[in-house]
Amino acid sequence: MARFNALSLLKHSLTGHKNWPEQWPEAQPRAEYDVVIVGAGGHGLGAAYYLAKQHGITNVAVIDKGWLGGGNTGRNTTIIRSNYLYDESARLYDHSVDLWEDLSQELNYNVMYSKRGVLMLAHTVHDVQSFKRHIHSNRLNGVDNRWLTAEECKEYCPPLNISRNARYPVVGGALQERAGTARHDAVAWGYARAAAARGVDIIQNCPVTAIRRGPDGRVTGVETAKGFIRAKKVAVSAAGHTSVVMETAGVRLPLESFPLQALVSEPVKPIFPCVVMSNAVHAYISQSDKGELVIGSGTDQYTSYSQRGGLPLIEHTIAAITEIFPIFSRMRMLRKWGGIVDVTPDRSPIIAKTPVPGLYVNCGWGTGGFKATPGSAHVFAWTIARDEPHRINAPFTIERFRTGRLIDEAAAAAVAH
Amino acid sequence: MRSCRVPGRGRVDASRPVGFTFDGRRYQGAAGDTVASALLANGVHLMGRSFKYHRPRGPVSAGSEEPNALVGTRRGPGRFEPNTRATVQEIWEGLEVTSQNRFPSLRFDVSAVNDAGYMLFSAGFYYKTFMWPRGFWDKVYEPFIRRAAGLGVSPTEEDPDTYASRNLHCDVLIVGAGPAGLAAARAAAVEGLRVVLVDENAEAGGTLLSEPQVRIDGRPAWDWLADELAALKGLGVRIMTRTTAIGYYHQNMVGLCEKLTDHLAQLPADTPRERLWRVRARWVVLAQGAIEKPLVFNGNDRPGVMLAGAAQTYLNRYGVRVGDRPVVLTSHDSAWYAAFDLQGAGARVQAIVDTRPSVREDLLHEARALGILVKLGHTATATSGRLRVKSLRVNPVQGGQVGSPVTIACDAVLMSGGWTPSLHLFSHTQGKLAWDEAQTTFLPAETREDCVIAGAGRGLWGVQAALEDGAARGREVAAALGKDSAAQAPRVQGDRTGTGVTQIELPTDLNAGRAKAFVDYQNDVTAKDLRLAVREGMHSIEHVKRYTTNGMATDQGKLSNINGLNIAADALGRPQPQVGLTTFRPPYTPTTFGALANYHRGDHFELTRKTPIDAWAEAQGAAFEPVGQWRRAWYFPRPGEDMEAAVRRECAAVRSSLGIFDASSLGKIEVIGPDAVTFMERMYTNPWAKLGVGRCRYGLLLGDDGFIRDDGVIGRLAADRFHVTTTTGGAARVLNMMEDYLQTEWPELNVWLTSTTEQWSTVALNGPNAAKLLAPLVEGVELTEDAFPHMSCAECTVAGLPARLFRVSFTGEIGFEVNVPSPMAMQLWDRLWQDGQRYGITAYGTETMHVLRAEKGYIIVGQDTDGTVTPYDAGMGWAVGKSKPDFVGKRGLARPDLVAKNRRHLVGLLTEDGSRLEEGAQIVFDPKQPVPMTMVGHVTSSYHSQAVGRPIALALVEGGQDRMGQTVHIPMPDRTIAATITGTVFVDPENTRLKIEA
Amino acid sequence: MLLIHCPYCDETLPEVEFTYAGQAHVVRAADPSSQTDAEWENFLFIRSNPKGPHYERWRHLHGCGRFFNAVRDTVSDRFLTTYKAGAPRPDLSSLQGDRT
Amino acid sequence: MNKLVSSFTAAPLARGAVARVSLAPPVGRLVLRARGDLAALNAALGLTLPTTIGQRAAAAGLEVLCLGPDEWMLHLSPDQVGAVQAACAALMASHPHSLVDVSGREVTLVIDGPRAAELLTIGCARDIEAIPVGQGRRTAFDNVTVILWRDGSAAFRLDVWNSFAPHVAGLLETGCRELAAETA
Repeated sequence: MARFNALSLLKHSLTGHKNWPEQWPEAQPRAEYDVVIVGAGGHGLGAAYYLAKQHGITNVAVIDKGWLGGGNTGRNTTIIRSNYLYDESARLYDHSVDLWEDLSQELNYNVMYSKRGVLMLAHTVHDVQSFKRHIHSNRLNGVDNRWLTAEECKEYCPPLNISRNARYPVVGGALQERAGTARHDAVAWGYARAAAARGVDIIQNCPVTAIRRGPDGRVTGVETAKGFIRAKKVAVSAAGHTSVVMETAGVRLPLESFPLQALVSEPVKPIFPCVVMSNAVHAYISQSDKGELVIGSGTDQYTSYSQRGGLPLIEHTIAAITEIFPIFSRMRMLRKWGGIVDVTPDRSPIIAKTPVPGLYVNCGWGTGGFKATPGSAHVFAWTIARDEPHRINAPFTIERFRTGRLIDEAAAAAVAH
Repeated sequence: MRSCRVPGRGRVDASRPVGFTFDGRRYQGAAGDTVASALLANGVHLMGRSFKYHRPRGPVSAGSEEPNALVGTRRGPGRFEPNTRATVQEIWEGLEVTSQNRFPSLRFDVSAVNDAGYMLFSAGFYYKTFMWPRGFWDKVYEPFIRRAAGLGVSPTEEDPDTYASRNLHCDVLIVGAGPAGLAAARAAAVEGLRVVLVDENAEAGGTLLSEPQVRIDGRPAWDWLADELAALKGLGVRIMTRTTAIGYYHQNMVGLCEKLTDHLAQLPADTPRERLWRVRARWVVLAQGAIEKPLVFNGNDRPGVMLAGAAQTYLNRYGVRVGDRPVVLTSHDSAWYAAFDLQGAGARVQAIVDTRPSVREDLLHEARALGILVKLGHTATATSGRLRVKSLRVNPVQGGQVGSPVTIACDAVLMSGGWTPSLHLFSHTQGKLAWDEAQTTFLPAETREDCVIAGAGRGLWGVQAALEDGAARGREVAAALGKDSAAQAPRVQGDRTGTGVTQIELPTDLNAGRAKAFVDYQNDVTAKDLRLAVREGMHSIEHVKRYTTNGMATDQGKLSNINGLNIAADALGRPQPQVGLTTFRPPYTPTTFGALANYHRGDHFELTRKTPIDAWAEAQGAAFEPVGQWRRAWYFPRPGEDMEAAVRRECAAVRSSLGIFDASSLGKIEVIGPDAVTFMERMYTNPWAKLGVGRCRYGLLLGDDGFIRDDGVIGRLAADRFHVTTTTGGAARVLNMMEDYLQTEWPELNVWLTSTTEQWSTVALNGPNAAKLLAPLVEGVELTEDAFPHMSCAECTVAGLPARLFRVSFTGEIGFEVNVPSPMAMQLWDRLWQDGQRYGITAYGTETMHVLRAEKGYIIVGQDTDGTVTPYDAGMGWAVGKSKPDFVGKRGLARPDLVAKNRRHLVGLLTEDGSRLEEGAQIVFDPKQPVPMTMVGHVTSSYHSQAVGRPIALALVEGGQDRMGQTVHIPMPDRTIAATITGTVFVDPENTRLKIEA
Repeated sequence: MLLIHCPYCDETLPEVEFTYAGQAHVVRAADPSSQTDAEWENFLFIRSNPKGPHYERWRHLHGCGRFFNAVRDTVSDRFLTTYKAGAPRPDLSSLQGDRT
Repeated sequence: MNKLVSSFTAAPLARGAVARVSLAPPVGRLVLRARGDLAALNAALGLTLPTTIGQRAAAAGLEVLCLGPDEWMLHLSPDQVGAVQAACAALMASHPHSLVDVSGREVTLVIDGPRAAELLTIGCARDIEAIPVGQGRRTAFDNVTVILWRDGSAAFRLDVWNSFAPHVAGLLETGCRELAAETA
């Protein structure tokens, strides 16, 4: 792998950049692999990378129906944080943040992990109770997350409106300073380049039509647009499309796929220093290194694979943003797009073995998958390689939905009175 | 200042001068000018700087596709917006315009040094560096990159303008009021069809505004246009200008953004700045025309280099000559007419340089007649001029060989690489595109929506063709809507159709690797960058786009996508259809947040529900808290009191005498029917069959997963009638859940549900004197322990008002809830308030209510439970009708993990040092363990208890119910607090205080 | 924003009047207590989540208030049909995408 | 804005040249739910309950709108409420149904003027023009459930729950000013 650094950049600039090698070759499928990973997003490519690097398994193919990184990896709002309530979640996401810290060096690819801090706004007494619960839990788990008063919030994020007579006045916030953002495409490209350098085949534009099983029930390989590919193990990491792929192996999952929308504004000079999230008004926002305000919207109410959301949802999101940040009213939305997110009943992912020998699944990330990319990929690779879960993903089983041992981050934020 | 205005040309009103400023300097334009046309009329081409290299730029277009001429516009305080297209913004007296992305000035910008580092800042360079030393990224590199980011500056003040929205239903929506759109409107405007015609420009007419030479039905184009617009209005067609179709959504919903005031010198009262329209059309006609393609050659971005069609528009529509000595550089016939028009307007066209070896004879003939030098089979290889183009370097091309150059001095280069249909809205429908090899462009094919494309939008060139196709499409949709239309297109003379060839980068004799041949002007993406991306393995057009940012600028790729595709396809050695276009994303042009939020700002942002008592509480100086959509009185501070003092006083008053509380926001559901009992039995955990009429009971509602969803007191008013109450935040959810089970699972049940949440307002009286106050006011019930014991309910009158009276207590004191029709609530409240004075009646809010109920160990769903708590966890196994065959949640409760040992139970906590715990604080058994600690629960409620004389807390603790008296630890940042596990009832466990003394 | 035909009102109306209510024909057993944990998990959580025609429930919340069933293509979001609660599950092969 | 709830007299809320919004005087309101044979209820009410959603019927002082397959909204003079309740109560055993007094639950806004229908489009997504005169619909106005009665081509009534009324009225008021400015 040709190293990336300032010197090589300079050298190549002298030769008109004519001699840069391909970052990953356009691979054609071989007849058989030790592991076939379905889905070339950050999670799938990352799993391939860690299989090769940490488990010595290099006879690996990552297969995608489209172009690599074209799913939620390339469509999310790039928020990275780990201040989750339950121990299981906090460990998983914090493991991820640990890996984010050195990912650029690890991959020799600048993924621009930006520790600009994530501020979650509290608007009600109930928010305060819930956020304090998070903060105390995080502290005892060694996860940084601290309480800010409304004034401190304003200081940390000057565009914020903390007027007391707002519909949802800001009464405080929970700040994780180690949290932030990263350059989403670079994550997929960096993992792809590093995995390919270790012998992994990345096969794009090759839909997987079915997972095949032998008479003993064990997986034997995958049917694809480019023919049958034998595989000792198959790992599915296909986000919104997971249900469809797993169904072909006879595995039905507690998943529903919803359209999620996000948008960016026209680029402006730096005005927004951090990431702000508000659950009460359903909005989250940051500013990209290019200068665009990156804004996450919600999911439409119905399941869909259309990647096409409705206008009312965008109206609601923008109304929420201008309510909290009135100065942005005259900014303009430049581009809006949709993704497909797979959601579990407890809003926590599944990273596990399946009832089918040799078949593994990593899904159910809902709107939160990007932040977990390195950590999830790392423990998923472990699970595939050793046919047993890493202690960090051990709780994220499929069985929990039968026993009732949910990791219910959503319910933990339940409201009533 | 020299004027480039051409007398007698254009549609601007030279007799009405308009003054505005650009970077502080005053300029004069004419009514009807855009910022760009007015500045060009003043000889100013330099209007902006590019994103990455800060190269000087002038307008390359005359419309909304403009990537270069982006400016800041201001109208006094609060009314500033960045990145406004100078080519679209109309001028008005006093408009302040500023240039962007430069320091210290537009003419001299220090960041232009980036341009020198051009070879270094290749596509994706930042992915390859800024990684060492490790620590530098956060401290040095990223701050540097971020500072360089952005174009204009963000607004920093609140926006004083208002925005609006409307829904509009029509039979036919036509997007684009050029010849095709006008003809489609005329054909569709038959009796009974609602037709809407929208155009983003200030006036309808489209290309006709730039082609006055055309004659339609024997009349000058502009005369015909005026009459046609009048005729369409006469036919009831709704014509909306300054209105952009921003997005095409499901089932023919099209979003429009109408600009109402940005072009006005004076802002009219009560008029929103912009209005968002949600249009639902039965059929949509897209007549958006085509966009001219720039030519990609070294130095194609200098101020003065612009599209030939734009130059024509500036001349014919705005009466502006963009250059005195222009050169035309083209691969398409259409640019020749630009040369002819400018020559006719007093310019001396230096040459027409065409990449094609031969062109139509009539063009050559006219060029000769006008004395214009023609160079066929030539390429352009460079330009000169820092702030304005000074010369164009051209070379002959023969058999692929680039010959020796000649340099042509000029003050403008008018280029044309041909035309490409505007496919954006069609793409929003997820419609399929078809590659047209002959025109080397994508054309719209099928779409699922009820949508047709007319005119240049599907590759038909010329006014005649547009009118004919428009008429045909109009007839087509009319027929689809069951109407006959006989409309025929008018005849056109002086039409200027033409053909051309598509070029990738123009061939050059210079080092192509160093060429600054721009494809995406704003983002400074060059052909070289695109080829580098492909070379590095970016083989999907989406990868190329993301790696180079081609097409991601504020023009949404209108000028760059098709050129980018052609170059990427060439680099990949694949035909374009195999490479494919990147997806066009809404909106068509950038749309203000204000318009998208429209009414939902300030007071209209989100409604706040208030009870009939709210105004009284406000007058009393109450503090409020939002609960769901409601706002509730939180506490009633007296002068000098903080929250804690007020709550202590309120608590004491209730326990010692009498408190009054507004419980109106509690959800209420009337359950009526012969099967009412059966329904209640199935819905709630509790048994209901034996509940007598006139009695009430605490009800617990689970989900089918076995976890607590809601609770409330339920009264039986008759054998077949229940008065159900829910939590404030849960009311709508619970009614929906009940309807769901009733309609879907138990349709056979003869029972109906009606929300009475707002029919009844609820006033709660609590305290030793509650009965004393109420008794004299009640008719129909005797408020004695025997006649109306705790947990009784009755319909009666209170203070002469029809009422439903409940004897319930959420405080542990004698308690009543009086429900009266909402309009009478204030009347009741006033009466109780007056009569209560003798008992020192005290109004209390939700905080005091929370304290008093915590002292009795009553839970608040959502605070002491969180969606993972079962009735047994909450210590309310007594509320579960175990003998019932089924109820919602019964099976869920039996799942392995819900019956497991050591679940977290709700218990009481008393701190050993008497300090008050923080709600949300985490609990451990072993305080000495290292982080990460094993947490065994958390504090759900914690208050100072006046009655107990010390702080009390409720908490969920692992196996808590089996650990009574044991000590747990609450590690806080500064210290660890020890607490003893107790029962949840802190006050009057025997409930003696509930009794009314005879 | 979708257009939805309410089989009770017999009108085709904007989505804002409706709320989505999940997969249709997920039957709650007459006697839940007889269900295994796996069966109950299936009822509570397991969903078909198909790419293509989807049997689903909607409620005309801001209208007649009725829950009803629909078949919608989750790729195009276009409704193939809607039908009253309790009506039999329509046969896919018989469905044409309606243009409303 | 409690006056909306507790005020017992009609009051103008917003007046524009082309559209007006005012508060209607209080009225008796009953929600009737019933299935099957409606003959007995028809007799008790003195009218025939329309069975098509959106259809209305009226008889002496009584006005009814069909909201759902088994649901009707009755408007009547407040002093009639008791009598109607009594008449129906007598049928409960033989013809099970549900009759609930919601007179105090909501208020009615009257919207009229030449551009009344257009005013409603600021909050109603459905096609107002498609509602025939003399009919009614339950629908949403800016996500608030409302009952819309169309009494004339340019005359409407809007029933709104008390606590939502200020929001709806506030928006309509803004809309009135907008339309006035447009027409001026």
